[in-house]
Amino acid sequence: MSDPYGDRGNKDLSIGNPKGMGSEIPQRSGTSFAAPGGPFLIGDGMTAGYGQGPDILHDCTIAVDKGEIAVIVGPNGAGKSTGMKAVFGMLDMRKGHVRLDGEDITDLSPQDRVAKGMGFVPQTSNIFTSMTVEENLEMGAFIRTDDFSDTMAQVYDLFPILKDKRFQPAGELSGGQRQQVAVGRALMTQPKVLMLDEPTAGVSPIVMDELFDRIIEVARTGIPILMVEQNARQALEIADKGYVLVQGANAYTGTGKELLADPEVRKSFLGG
Amino acid sequence: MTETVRNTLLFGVIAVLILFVGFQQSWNSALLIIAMGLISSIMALGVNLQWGFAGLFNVGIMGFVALGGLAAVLIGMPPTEGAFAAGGVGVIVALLMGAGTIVLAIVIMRRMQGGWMRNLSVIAVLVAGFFIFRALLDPSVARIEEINPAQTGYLGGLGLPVLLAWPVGGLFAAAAAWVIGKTALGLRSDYLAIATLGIAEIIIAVMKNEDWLTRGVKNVIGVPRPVPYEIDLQNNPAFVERAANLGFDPVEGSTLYVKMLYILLFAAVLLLLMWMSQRALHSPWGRMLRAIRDNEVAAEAMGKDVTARHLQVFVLGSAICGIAGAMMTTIDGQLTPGTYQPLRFTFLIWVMVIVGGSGNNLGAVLGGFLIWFLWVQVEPMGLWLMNTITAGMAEGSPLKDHLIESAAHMRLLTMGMVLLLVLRFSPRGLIPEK
Amino acid sequence: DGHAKEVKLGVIFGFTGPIESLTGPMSAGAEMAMKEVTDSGMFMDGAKVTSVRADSGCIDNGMAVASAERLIAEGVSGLVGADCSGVTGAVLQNVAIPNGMVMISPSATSPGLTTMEDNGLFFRTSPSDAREGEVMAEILVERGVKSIALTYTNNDYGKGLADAIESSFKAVGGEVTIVAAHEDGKADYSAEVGALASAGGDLLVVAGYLDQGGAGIIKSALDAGAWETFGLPGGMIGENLPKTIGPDLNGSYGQIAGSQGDGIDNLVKMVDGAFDATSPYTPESYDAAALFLLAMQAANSTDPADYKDEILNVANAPGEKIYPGDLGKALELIKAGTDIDYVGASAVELIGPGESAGTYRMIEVKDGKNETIGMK
Amino acid sequence: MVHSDEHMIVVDDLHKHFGGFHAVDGASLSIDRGSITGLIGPNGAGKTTLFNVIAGVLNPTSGKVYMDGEDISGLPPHTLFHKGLLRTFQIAHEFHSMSCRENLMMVPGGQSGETLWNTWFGRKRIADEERALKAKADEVLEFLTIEHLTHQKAGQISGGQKKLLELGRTMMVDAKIVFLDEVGAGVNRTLLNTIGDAIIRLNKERGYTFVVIEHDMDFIGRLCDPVICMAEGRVLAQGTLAEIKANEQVIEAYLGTGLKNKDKVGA
Amino acid sequence: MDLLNALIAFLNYVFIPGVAYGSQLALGALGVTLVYGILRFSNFAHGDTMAMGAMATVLMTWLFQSWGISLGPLPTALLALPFGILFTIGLLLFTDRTVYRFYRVKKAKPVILVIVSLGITFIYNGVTRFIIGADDQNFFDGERFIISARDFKKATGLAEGLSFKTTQGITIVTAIIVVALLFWFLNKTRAGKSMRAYSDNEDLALLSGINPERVVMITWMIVATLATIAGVLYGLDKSFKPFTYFQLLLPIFASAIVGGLGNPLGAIAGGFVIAFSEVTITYAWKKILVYLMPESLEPSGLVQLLSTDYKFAVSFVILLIVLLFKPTGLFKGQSV
Ligand SMILES: Nc1ncnc2c1ncn2[C@@H]1O[C@H](COP(=O)(O)OP(=O)(O)OP(=O)(O)O)[C@@H](O)[C@H]1O
Ligand SMILES: Nc1ncnc2c1ncn2[C@@H]1O[C@H](COP(=O)(O)OP(=O)(O)OP(=O)(O)O)[C@@H](O)[C@H]1O
Ligand SMILES: CC(C)C[C@H](N)C(=O)O
Ligand SMILES: [Mg+2]
Ligand SMILES: [Mg+2]
Repeated sequence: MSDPYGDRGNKDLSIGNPKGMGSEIPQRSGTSFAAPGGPFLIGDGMTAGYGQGPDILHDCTIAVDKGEIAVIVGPNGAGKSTGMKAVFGMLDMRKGHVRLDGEDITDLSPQDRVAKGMGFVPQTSNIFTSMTVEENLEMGAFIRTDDFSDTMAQVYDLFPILKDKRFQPAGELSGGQRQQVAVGRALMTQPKVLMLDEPTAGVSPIVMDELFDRIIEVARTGIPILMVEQNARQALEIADKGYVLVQGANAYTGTGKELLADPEVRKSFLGG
Repeated sequence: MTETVRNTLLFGVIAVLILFVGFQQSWNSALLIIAMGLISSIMALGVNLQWGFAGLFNVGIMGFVALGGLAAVLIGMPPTEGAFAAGGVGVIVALLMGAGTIVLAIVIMRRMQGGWMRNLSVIAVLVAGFFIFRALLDPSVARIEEINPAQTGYLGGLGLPVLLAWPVGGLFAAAAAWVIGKTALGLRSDYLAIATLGIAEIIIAVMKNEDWLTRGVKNVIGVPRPVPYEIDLQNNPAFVERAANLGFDPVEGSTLYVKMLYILLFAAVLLLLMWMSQRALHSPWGRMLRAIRDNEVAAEAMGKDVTARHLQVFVLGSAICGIAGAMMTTIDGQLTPGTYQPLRFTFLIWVMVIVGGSGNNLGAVLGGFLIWFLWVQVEPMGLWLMNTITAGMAEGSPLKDHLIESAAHMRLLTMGMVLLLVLRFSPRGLIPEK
Repeated sequence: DGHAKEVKLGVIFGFTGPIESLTGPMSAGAEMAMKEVTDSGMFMDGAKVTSVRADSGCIDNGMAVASAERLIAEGVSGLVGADCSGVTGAVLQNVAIPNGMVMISPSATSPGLTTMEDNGLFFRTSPSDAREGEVMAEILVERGVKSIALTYTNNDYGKGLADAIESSFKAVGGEVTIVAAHEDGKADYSAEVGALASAGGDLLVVAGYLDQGGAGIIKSALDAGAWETFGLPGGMIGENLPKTIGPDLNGSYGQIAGSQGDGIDNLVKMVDGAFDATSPYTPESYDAAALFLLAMQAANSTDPADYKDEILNVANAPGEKIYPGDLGKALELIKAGTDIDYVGASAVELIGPGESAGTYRMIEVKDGKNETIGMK
Repeated sequence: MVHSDEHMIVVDDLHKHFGGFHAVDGASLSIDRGSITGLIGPNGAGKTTLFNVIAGVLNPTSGKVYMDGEDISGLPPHTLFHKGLLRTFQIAHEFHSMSCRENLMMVPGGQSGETLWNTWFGRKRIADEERALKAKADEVLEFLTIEHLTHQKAGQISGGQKKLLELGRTMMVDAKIVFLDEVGAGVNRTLLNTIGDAIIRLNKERGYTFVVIEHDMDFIGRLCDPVICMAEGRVLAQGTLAEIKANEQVIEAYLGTGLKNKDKVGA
Repeated sequence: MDLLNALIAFLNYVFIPGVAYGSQLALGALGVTLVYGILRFSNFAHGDTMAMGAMATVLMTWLFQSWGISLGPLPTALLALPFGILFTIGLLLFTDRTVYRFYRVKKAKPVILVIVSLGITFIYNGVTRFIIGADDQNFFDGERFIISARDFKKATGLAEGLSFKTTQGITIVTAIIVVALLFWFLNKTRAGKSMRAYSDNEDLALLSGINPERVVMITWMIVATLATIAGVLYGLDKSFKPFTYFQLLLPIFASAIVGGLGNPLGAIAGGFVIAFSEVTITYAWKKILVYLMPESLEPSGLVQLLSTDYKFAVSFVILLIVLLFKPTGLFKGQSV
């Protein structure tokens, strides 16, 4: 890593950390119930915001089905990450539902959703900086009870640099390497559905290609993939479904190809 | 409820509490609480400057307060007859020697190439310097301490007006803070914390054991006052008459009058400091501090000299604590090094800052008053509680005796309860940072 | 109840803090005297004496002063206390003198208090440590001790006492190999014991508190096999020490302010095991409270300004000797105009500026008990 | 080579070791005055580390850095800032409890309100300065299309918005040379184009020199003339983007040959 | 012979006390460091948690003693220890549920938790004194010495004695075992790793399926165990007195920090650094030098660098020096 003090900025981790320990995650203790039909994963009509703050998402819908890759694009601050977090139950959902595989999971806590087979790579602070690369991957497989050495070998195959650095604390890696660890961690879960928030931010072209390849492979095994991307053109090229979010609402929806072909979308969101 | 209304209300509650003490117990108690509340608020202000605005975790408040106390003695007390002649010069030479040794060691450290040669030279200088220092110091000290040890046995002070000790106390604390800051400010906060804690202990150790300077644990009593003595007032017919006109007997009148004077002095200091820090904080200087607190690395990259700024704030905040320390020794009328305990002089101040709301000067002041009030009033509250609980029990039953007996321990317990309750219902302090 | 009037005495001791375990018996002692007086029905036409306790924290000036103010506010007629010399000075200066309130401390023994300006308001039933130093030196010489190592609790009491012992012992030709402070309530005393043992000496004199660092030092020294006998000044004399240390302490000796015989025995009998009447400064506390009440009776007033001058009169000869348990009788005598000489539990004899002259009991630990083997 | 008018920055055989690991391992390069130099290379090549050494966040293990012919190795970042060397962070370093506007306003050095004395006795001057700063900050916010976040705490804005703020800070003062560490990562491509335009404008109109780390080849191609490719702590190749793109080593280590599975997906 | 005497004097007055005291500090520091490392705050209540645990054990010991149960040469308290641990676990879990959890959920700043723990300190402190009183309590029984100074002198005929107490022995052995166990647990087991993950990045731990409440619970359980063991061993060696446990806090924190906060190995190292610096710097080396030096060179003074008044100050100076050269402690601290 580039910053000698850890990415929290201020030089310390405890008493001096004025941010607190993180952001508050609302307490949920509900249960899931059957809600058959519909796509494999859907955040339906979500209206949500942070804490007591204003609504960030406005009746926003995101869905992905088995074997599909769905890509969310949009300007900075549109609410893409917020949408992902809402699907994962990490913020205050004011309206709408989240359904997974025929079950309504709106009231489940995030760790219950993990148990239901959802995997998520957040946009920021997405690795355990003080743990070694290998331990990071092990943590990815935390809920697995089977032998995961195969999966680990696959991850190392995919990101060879990580194999060299496996015993190094992940906090000492470069930006792109960290990103690889984060994605590797999520792959270790062998989730039923995989959610990635800008997985390719800061990775080199060659690794990005590898990564997209791998994502495609994973999707082909039937695992739905929901992904936010700013490398939108590459991402939409491999996407089955694309969402353009603007100010917390769905602005355009279509297949990847359709969106790529839409001149308005290209101009306003994909950089021409 | 707007913020102003809420804050006014909070201060109103304090006022009511104090009035209650005034009516229920005595006005002397009430005024004393105000006076000590003012001093506590000043300390809290200093800590808030360091922590709330700059994110410096100082747990050495006790040391700075004690240095302020030292100033009160060195400025206010009369010089000891013959002590300076006996060993004053020797002590000063020895101290200069000591300082010189350290400077020399630092110079060598800086100038020489790293390696065992350098380390060896530094150690040699330090060891040699230490022994010379001791050789120079010890005899002079012995001579000073020989002078009437039961009453003096120390150098004494300058015999100047004790009010002068307040700024000087600030200077003492500032000087110590500068040295500490120069060495320890680079540390991460938890480590800085223990470093300051340790240095405070060292300061207290010196004050307890260097009898030539402070009489050590034998205490200096009778530090002169900036205000008249009650006895003199009581013997002053004019005052007695004025008091009588107001409906006070001489004793009550004089004690209240003296406390009022102290309160006016303290309040003036608090207001001045409050004005200065509010101004500073709501200016680019304050903004820079907050930036540094949020993210040192980025602030550094944006051209802010983080180390220098930290040092500045650390020195300022500590100086404020030093001033408060001098004020406190002044109102106590004596310096008792043994009373400096981290619980009372460091952690209690921290509680004030946090309960009041760190990052907010008004909060610090509120916390200062509230916590001080509780510190001195929870004991009667605890006793009252125990009496109520045991009211129904048979006279002389062992349980009743045990409970009443334990009432004094209730102070800590009640204090803890109140602390938890306040933080429960306003976890960011009573007047949180905006 | 049938009492015509209520007289309040403030008891300001460190109920929390470093001597908290001493203050239980001390305050019980003081209250014992109050109860005795109340029960006698002889005091001020059957007035009832009640005690109002307040915490001095022993070492917290701010708290002590606030507590004392509160006691004044509650309308006490006198202050029994404070306990530790430091806070005693603070309370005296900031509360007692301005309010014209009388203080009788049972335990503040610092020599510095002897000369402190007090407007005739401060008394103590314990002697100044300066005296104890002389006594101890004599005892040491009598026992043929040539050299001692000396450790003291690092406060005005310990330091003052250590100074006194050191200078007195040197004056009679003894050698003091080392004088080292120890802090109370610390976790470990190996460093102190190491240094003391290294300096050596026939005897280790521990000028500390028996259930504080003092006990810790002795335990550590015994464990390391550095000394087998110890010199025990007043702060170290108490039931608890032989109890905690065990048989190893047998043979150690020292002295404590107090009187032999009737005074203390009476008190022990009266207390009847309700608390430890021989605990340090407990007899003195009883005496402090008793002195207040007797002086008030003598002045026939509870106003400090009136009775403060009677304290020396009732405390000192001439007159009929008064022991614990005799307070009722004493009140009667005073009313009858007979002079009394209060002896009390600690052989009260106030000298000069109103402090105890100091007779000392010589103590030796035998079979796990403190035994009085003579007087000084 | 050390003193030359055309080189703004000269890096001479620079090493930075972390324990036994050589993150920068003998890098030598120079940045031309007035250029927009691209710095590319595989993840972990040492680009950020190189930046950090130049900008004074890390001390070099050995080697020298010169700016305008002056040896600046080991100088602390705040000194370098005042010499006109600015940088952004790859992982956004916002001042999270301050509003976005304040994040910008704090940047300019030498504000008279940063001296304690003035805060008490120089209110007038401060007020004037503040007004100017505020206007400037608002202008930058508007340029970055985040004017609606003026009063929002910087800790509560989106990842990309933080990157914009990062960039915005460099626009608050007149810099000589600006080091941009992946400003583009996480920034919307349309907006990135605008940012690219701004960089070009600052370069042309104000004569800023830029060093840009980026993994987006389009962006590099649009902006940068000399492009330097690092690998394993050393300079692998240097030249125009076209030259670099054609370089076999660069392709193998960095660029790759594109998606293999691309055709196998989609409807 | 003289050489041997010097060695024995050194062992008896410097080495053994240092090791024993160091182990005591280390055991306390382990608890502090664990809370810091995983729950992310400096727990001021640790000293009083030790007091509470020790109190429970003392009461239990008395009960056993009154039943006539004993462990022979070993102190009966060891038998009561498990009950004390159970009590402390219950206590800490209760405290967490009623107090800490609220702030954890609110994601309060760590400093708030520090102050909250100060509040807990007050409460524990009051409760302890309320239940068992402020006095010294002796609950040691069994064999006092493994080797006593007197026996040693008799057996060897040396001028210097060597004493080694049962409690010192137990403390040292326990410290070694506990550290090894803890180290293994944190670095090798799944639960341990999940604790480290939680301490590193709570939100991400959540996303990995780690149950934060479980992590917190395990942490408190370990801390309770450590605190009780430390408190009881300390009480056995010295004596049980509520007030000293609060005083222990300072050297304990110093140990944890000098070793590197959050690092269990560091806690051990730190404990020894603090203990030995207290003992050695203020030691009067005369005794040892007298044996080693020829008669003519024998030191006249005590050869004491500083008087014992400064022993605490000295350990802090050492701490400062360590920190100046190793700013995160001897073993890189900050997380487990
Ligand atoms: N503090 C550190 N300790 C150990 N190794 C480190 C440290 N910081 C960086 N490294 C290593 O140095 C190498 C270079 O890192 P650097 O951040 O400079 O790469 P980069 O070129 O910026 O990569 P990216 O494109 O991914 O941002 C990496 O392999 C990283 O693991
Ligand atoms: N923790 C937070 N508290 C309050 N508001 C927030 C928080 N995080 C983000 N926001 C606000 O929510 C809006 C949407 O943010 P979000 O992170 O979802 O954007 P995004 O689409 O992911 O953008 P980017 O592409 O830049 O990552 C932003 O306007 C931002 O200001
Ligand atoms: C209570 C006592 C042991 C106090 C001691 N004599 C002192 O003067 O401080
Ligand atoms: Mg985002
Ligand atoms: Mg990088």
